[in-house]
Amino acid sequence: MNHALILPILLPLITGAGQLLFYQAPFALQRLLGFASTFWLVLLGIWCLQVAGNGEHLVYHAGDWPAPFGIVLILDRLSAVMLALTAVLGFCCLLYASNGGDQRGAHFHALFQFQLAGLNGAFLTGDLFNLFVFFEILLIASYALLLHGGGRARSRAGLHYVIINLVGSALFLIALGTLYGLTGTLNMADLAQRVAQAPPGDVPLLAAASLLLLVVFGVKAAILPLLFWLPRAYSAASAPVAALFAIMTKVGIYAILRVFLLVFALGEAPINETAWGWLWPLALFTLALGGIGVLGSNSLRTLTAYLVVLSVGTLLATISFATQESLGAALFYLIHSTGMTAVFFLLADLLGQQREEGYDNFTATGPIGHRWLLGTVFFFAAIAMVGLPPFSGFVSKAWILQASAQESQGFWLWGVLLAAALLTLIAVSRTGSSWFWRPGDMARPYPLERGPLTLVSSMVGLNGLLAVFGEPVMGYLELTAQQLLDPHAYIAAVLPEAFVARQEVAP
Amino acid sequence: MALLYAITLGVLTTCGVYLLLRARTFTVILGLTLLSHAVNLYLFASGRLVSSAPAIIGLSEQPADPLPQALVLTAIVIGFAMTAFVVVLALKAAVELRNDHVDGENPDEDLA
Amino acid sequence: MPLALIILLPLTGACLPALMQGRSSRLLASVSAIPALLSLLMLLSWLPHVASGGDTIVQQLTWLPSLGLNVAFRLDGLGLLFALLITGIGCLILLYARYYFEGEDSVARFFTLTLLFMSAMLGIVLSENLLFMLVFWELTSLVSFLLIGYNTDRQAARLGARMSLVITAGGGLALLGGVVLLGQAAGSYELSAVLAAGDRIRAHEHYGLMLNLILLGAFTKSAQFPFHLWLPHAMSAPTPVSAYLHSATMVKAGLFLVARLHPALGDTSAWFHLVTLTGMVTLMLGAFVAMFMHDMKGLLAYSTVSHLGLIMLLLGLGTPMALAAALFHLLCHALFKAPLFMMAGYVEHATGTRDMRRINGMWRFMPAMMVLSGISAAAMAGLPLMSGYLSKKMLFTESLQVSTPDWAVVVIPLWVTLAGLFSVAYSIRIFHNVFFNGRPIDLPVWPPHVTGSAALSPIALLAVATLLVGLAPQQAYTTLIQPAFTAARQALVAPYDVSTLGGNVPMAMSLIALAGGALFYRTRDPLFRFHARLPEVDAKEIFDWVMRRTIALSQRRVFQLENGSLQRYLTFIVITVVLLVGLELVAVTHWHGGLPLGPLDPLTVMSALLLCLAAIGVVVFHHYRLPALLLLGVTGLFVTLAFARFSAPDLALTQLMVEVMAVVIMMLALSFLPQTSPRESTRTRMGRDLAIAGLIGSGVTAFSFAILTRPQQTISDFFLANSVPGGGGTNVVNVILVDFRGFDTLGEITVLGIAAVAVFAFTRDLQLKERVVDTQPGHWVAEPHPIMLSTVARLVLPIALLVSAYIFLRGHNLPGGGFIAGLITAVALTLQYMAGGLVWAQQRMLTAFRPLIGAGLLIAVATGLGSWLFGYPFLTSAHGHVTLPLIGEFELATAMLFDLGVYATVVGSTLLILANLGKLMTVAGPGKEIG
Amino acid sequence: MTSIDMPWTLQLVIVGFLLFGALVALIGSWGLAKLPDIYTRLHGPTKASTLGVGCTLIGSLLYFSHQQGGVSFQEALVTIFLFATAPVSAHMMGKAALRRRLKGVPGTRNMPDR
Amino acid sequence: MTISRRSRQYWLPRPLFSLFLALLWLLMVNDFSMAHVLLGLALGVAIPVVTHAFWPEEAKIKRPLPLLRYLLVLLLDILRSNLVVALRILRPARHLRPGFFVYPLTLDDDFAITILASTISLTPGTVSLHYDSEANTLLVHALHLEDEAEAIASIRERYEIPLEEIFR
Amino acid sequence: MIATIVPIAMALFAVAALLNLYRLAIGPDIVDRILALDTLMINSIALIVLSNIWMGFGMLFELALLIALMGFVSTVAMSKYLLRGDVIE
Ligand code: NA
Ligand code: NA
Repeated sequence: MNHALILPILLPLITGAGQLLFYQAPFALQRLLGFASTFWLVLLGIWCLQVAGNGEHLVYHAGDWPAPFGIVLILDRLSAVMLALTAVLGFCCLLYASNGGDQRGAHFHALFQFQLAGLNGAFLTGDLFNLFVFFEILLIASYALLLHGGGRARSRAGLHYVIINLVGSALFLIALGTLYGLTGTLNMADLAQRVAQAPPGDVPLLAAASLLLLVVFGVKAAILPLLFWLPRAYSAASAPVAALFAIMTKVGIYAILRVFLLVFALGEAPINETAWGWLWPLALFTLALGGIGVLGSNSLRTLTAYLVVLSVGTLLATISFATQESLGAALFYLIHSTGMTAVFFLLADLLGQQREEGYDNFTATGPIGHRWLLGTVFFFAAIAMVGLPPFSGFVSKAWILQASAQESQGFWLWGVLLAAALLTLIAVSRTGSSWFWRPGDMARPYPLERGPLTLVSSMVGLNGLLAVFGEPVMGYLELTAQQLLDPHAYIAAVLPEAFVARQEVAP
Repeated sequence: MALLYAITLGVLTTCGVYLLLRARTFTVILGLTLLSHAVNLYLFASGRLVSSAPAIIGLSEQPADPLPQALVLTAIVIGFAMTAFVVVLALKAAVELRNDHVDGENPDEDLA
Repeated sequence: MPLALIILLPLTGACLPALMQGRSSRLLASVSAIPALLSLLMLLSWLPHVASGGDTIVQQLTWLPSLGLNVAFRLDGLGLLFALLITGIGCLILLYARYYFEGEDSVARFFTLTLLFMSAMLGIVLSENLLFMLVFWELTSLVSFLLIGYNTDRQAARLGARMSLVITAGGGLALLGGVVLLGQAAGSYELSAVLAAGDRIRAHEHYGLMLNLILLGAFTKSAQFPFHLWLPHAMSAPTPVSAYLHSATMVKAGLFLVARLHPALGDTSAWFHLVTLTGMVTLMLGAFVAMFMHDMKGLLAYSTVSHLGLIMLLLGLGTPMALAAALFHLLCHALFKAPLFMMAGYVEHATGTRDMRRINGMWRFMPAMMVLSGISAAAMAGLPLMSGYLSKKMLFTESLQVSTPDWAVVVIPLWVTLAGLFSVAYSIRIFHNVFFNGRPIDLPVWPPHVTGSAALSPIALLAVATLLVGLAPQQAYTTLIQPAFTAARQALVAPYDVSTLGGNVPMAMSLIALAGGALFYRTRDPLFRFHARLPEVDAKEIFDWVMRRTIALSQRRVFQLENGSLQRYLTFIVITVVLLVGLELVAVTHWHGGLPLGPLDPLTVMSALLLCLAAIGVVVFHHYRLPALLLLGVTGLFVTLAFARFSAPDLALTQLMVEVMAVVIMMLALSFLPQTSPRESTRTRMGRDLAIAGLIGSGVTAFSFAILTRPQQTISDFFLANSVPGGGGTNVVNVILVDFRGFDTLGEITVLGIAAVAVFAFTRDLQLKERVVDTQPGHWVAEPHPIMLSTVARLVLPIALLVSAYIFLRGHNLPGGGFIAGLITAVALTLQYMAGGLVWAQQRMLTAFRPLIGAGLLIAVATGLGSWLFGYPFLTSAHGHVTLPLIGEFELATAMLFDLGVYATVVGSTLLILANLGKLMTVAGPGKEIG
Repeated sequence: MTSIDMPWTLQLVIVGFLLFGALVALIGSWGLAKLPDIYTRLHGPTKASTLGVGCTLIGSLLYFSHQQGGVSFQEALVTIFLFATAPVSAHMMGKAALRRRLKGVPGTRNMPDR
Repeated sequence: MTISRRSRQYWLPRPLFSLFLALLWLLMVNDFSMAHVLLGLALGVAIPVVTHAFWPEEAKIKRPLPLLRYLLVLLLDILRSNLVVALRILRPARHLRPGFFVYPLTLDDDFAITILASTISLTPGTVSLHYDSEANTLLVHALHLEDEAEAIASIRERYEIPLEEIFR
Repeated sequence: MIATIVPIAMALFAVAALLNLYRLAIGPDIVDRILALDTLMINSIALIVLSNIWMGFGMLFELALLIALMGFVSTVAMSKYLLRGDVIE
């Protein structure tokens, strides 16, 4: 058992706890600790990618208890991808925050580390209740981070965000209670087997529980009609926090993938069919609403928040086909959209600081500092966001179209996806032309923060690189999709004996 | 017993959800608390109802299922943390926004 | 020689002007011309190979093979024809721009973008891979956007730019869809494969959709009706841009695509109808509107629209030589339209206006220009001996070749003749109105500022080219058109003699067009007056209006859903749950799972009744906060009793302590909130909510009933069996918490710690300007610290600590544990706050709550990490029996150390929350951090 | 309830204590429900907290002492804690009532009006 | 007030209370083995050290024996007055003659006053509502107040005088 | 005998609790309600002790102990709030 497997959770946890213990230490030290931890997380993420790349499931038995009794952590390709993505995103956000944003409230760094610990835990755990616990960790940390910096808009949006997620947690527990009550286990692999063998009388109840989970994850992932907390919450958060939140909706999507492709995927008539059936229209409407919201936004942060909605719709619609190709495409899009929405949140801050009035509001028009430089950055970021070539959005869109063309309903997705892209294009071209073309330069522009600018530019560049060197990534993701669609391998890794027993029974 | 327990949970849930849908933060928090009571009891019930048999080795022949109890304990603690947090947040929001409405835009508040 | 170099040269060359900000246009043009000329030369070097019917050259690099997207280039006749136009006219445009921008500073942007555009355009025509081509396709839209908006301070430019981007890039999105379908139908995105798979593609089930999407891309780019609207407004761009992008090259990309994909998609009825009809409408509309334009560039733009329609029409016809005619006319159009635009640019420079009603009689001032423009205009009108004459005759010839469907046989020849008539009219108009037609009227620049003759060189060169093609059509045809035609047909085409084409009928049609056009121009004045009475429609305004309306509508729609109402969001969630779960539950046949219901006893019935009553009471009293809170306390108490009743003492203890703490925290918060809340909901609203809540409630009832009556198989037997031997404790619940599932507990205390730190963080700077309730502190009983309370509180503290220790130590074997012990300690300390005040208590206790939380977490983690030293996974527990003199044997477990971490975190977190909440009440207000 | 092999006299004593305690507590709560003003109602719970719970605890003490073969003192602790804390509750509630200027029932002597 | 860490005051601030805690411990664990005696004593010593700052005044109880007698009297009184009050409650409310009276204290120690006030409250029929620290009086409410002077005298005799003895 | 009497005693306490809830509901003043809750808490101690006998393990003593020791904290908090408008100052 490789102990490094648990480090993505423990490292930030220890760092966060240490930052609390030594809170009186100089701020620079706190910051440095945060950086060190996050940097190691990036390395760990790369290690995970490499190790999981072999196609094996790495299992870690916390407390040395065998599954399904103890809690196990499982690293597979999907987890590795999510871990690495989180680490890189976290590192970027931390870099941006260290420009002074981290000092606008208390304990940013500790909370940030806890947030990472929660995210990583959610991606690694193989136990449904443990998933709930890590959800709570990442949620409470996100509540705190959302409020970082203070202000009325944050209080209000934060309150709504918190309450809705509390309702979500209650539903999660109800689903857990139902699943445990009917199957008597919590380990996801074990659950998968028991759900598949459930007596017919229990199946509707299990299906109902699975739909409850869908609602819970749907709230986190922000799918229609559960998403309305998102725009205000995301647009109220401070830039690095909002950027980090780009991964938060993806946690919901991760959970949907994990649960519905493992726990409810076995048996003669897998229960997940119902979920896909619901997910498909809802995701399409989400996508459409995202497009409309992007067009109707009145500030860049709101626009970006709706871009998050749009990306969630796209992802879930693609995922609901549940084929290897569609899952691979969805994962590629997930990486792309996470990065780009993060970039846009940071960019909104970068630009807002340079605007004479209105911060990131569209209604305000006034001179902007460093017009051409920032305009160029915005231009490239916008291209990447809309999914125009040569950035990875183009690649992911093409892949999604390819994947969905093989489905009978796929053309609905085509229509909505392309229309939403057009709406996005309209919105960003309006923004860009009215911010960078209409008014002139500021007479005395505010000094330009070079660090954040470099960071944002490199993130856009990274998106380009993702397209340029996309082939290995695509290969990896295709294998990830393949692995996801084969729950038996997962179960065999977690429950070796049970798997052997089952194999023997089956001819 | 099962029916009584189930009906009680139903009443708790109904009251909780109804309060959740009211227009003030305080009421919503009341609703959340009731709902979390109901949820904890529900989760607890997933181990079935057992009288006079705590999950302590040596006390009874067939002890109660300890796992749901452990889960509910965790849920109670998390619920407590969340309640404390949301109460203080509601307070902060009410003070900053000068009211504790949660129903839509309020003309009185300015989100500066 | 790698074909990529042809594209890469201008692409990398684009950096040169960018690095030379602020230099003169002369220098910039020279520098920019180098890569363009090099590309042109490279292309020319391929010309013999291609003209002699050599093989198609394909060069390939893998990029994203999984996606079918490869870096693949292709050079054949069709590509070469376009590439030569792009580079050749591009060079002349650079030359033209040298003069056009003379004396202006900061024009580096233009040259960079132009080179970028050139490379993108070359990419389109030289791509072998269709997805790869799309990359360049979108790039041209983007560069075009930037160039149209070149004069950023003009609103018309910004609007025009946005409009063109939305239409062309939107079309690009459709094209992406079409190409993906095409690729899937053909099994590859490589053109060689796609073009060879025509039969399979046309038989594909999605052929119609594919065709529509691809044509949508092509039509938007090539300004076909109704997407032509962007092109006239693109005229806000500097004239070199209009000449290059919006007449000679970019707008031809759509035509190129249609020609290119003709073997794969063409020659079906759908193709014929879509392409031909669109071409017809565009042709006529453009020609008609062009006649009435008073703006020089506007006229040229609409005439471009018309010509694009004409070529599109030819591409759709499907007669053997129509494709050749289309390509020929495409070449001619590029050659005569670009100089006309250049002319318009010079004249605008010279006169300060583009209005032909004011610009008259320019022959006096610029005779050389008059001659050169005359050649181009004559070509446009299709006068004999000019290039346009031949191409138009080919058009008329082909229009007569159409044999199906019936309507087309008659309509198309008439239609093209009429359009030819209009084109003659506007050709005459732009020439006559600018250079003759009396004297100039009220020009902004007077006398006209005349450009030097060197500036005319690009126009002259193009005029010469026009003449050459017109005079030696067969040479032009065999070197350029024939290979392109062959490539586009994907079939060997017999050599063809241009001079022998047609017969009397096409000739007659030409003559009718010429004569009719001249006549039309003669009678223009009444026609103009008539036209002026027509309502004026500005597409740009409409576009902007539509956009603004759409945005406003989007805002309203979104706001209808996302209006900031938490109630509404929660209602959505709850209804979703009801729907999703409810529909699933319809299938449940046996709610009762078979187990007996279990006997009822009076106490349980009464307690359940009390619990329900209290919960209902909370609802009834929710407008009165304190009573509601009290009733909530009752529910908490009875939940505690329920846990006690059903064999869960640990839970009962925890619930009780949590309840006490929660009440204190809520009381603290309540003093800032109003005591009562007004009744706001309507009766219907309340009824609706009650119905929803009732549905959820009955769902929970049904679920729990179903579960409670079903037999269970659970993993818990393992815990019961291993608790003592493996975990070293008899309280299985506690052993699960600190050992079997210690990871959950670690997470749970992390949540608590974060919550506390968060409360600290966001109350730190909270300024309470006023308290909501007024306190009236003067009353005689209202002393802050009643002696009785403070004395008992002091007494309770040590006792509570003793109880804490008791509960802590027994936890592993009997109900209790670190969490409950921590809460007991915290409540006892809370009592000190209440009895003695915050300041008083803070002075007497350890107040480093945050470090305490950190330390607690670290203790728990360190306990878990300890097992690494022995080679076991995280949180592996160890326990053993220790014998000490006097005391005897007792048990030690690492789990206890873990529980100590839990204890510390709980105490630290709870008190941190409480102290900071209490701090809000202190008169001193914010300032010193607490905890 | 596990073993009932207990001498009937002891059983009788235990039953007596339990019933008496319950009756006293019931009367206390009856008083709380019935008495006319807050000040008189304050006396109700004193009954429950003293004799009511006290007798129940003694019954329990006897029962468990017999069950576990030794004296079970934990009940005594409960009583001690209750006796220490219950008067404080009453004191604070009484103060709150005075602070809110609640009226006593007509005929209350020396109603404080400061 | 700072106490040196070396002093007995620091390490054993209130020995009687430490014993009391040790006793409580034994009652609580219900196990009188040597191990628990030692553990109880250890806790009995440690907890007052930890909480000393909250309760810095010196211990006032000098004689524990009269305290035991006092508690016995209290128990009997509780029993007696419970019965009396029960009858009052069961009769119609119009028979009640509730009233307040002010009890002038002679005790001056906070702890002693608290015990007295608690005693008054614990015996059914009377509740102590307010302590006036300036006048050193307790405001008491009686469920049935016939003679104010008699009520005061009874409290003085049965409780306050014994308490003075204990806390002298 | 005990087996029959304990449920009866429990029922009596439950009736007492019902009476407490009645007072809690009708008030009239908030202090009455607090008083009702306080009494309810004390009655529940007896209920727990009786359940303890009824179940026969003595597992619920700690619960009774904690209500006795800590239950008054919430009563104090509410009373202090009414008294002063704050709980901790
Ligand atoms: Na525990
Ligand atoms: Na009394």
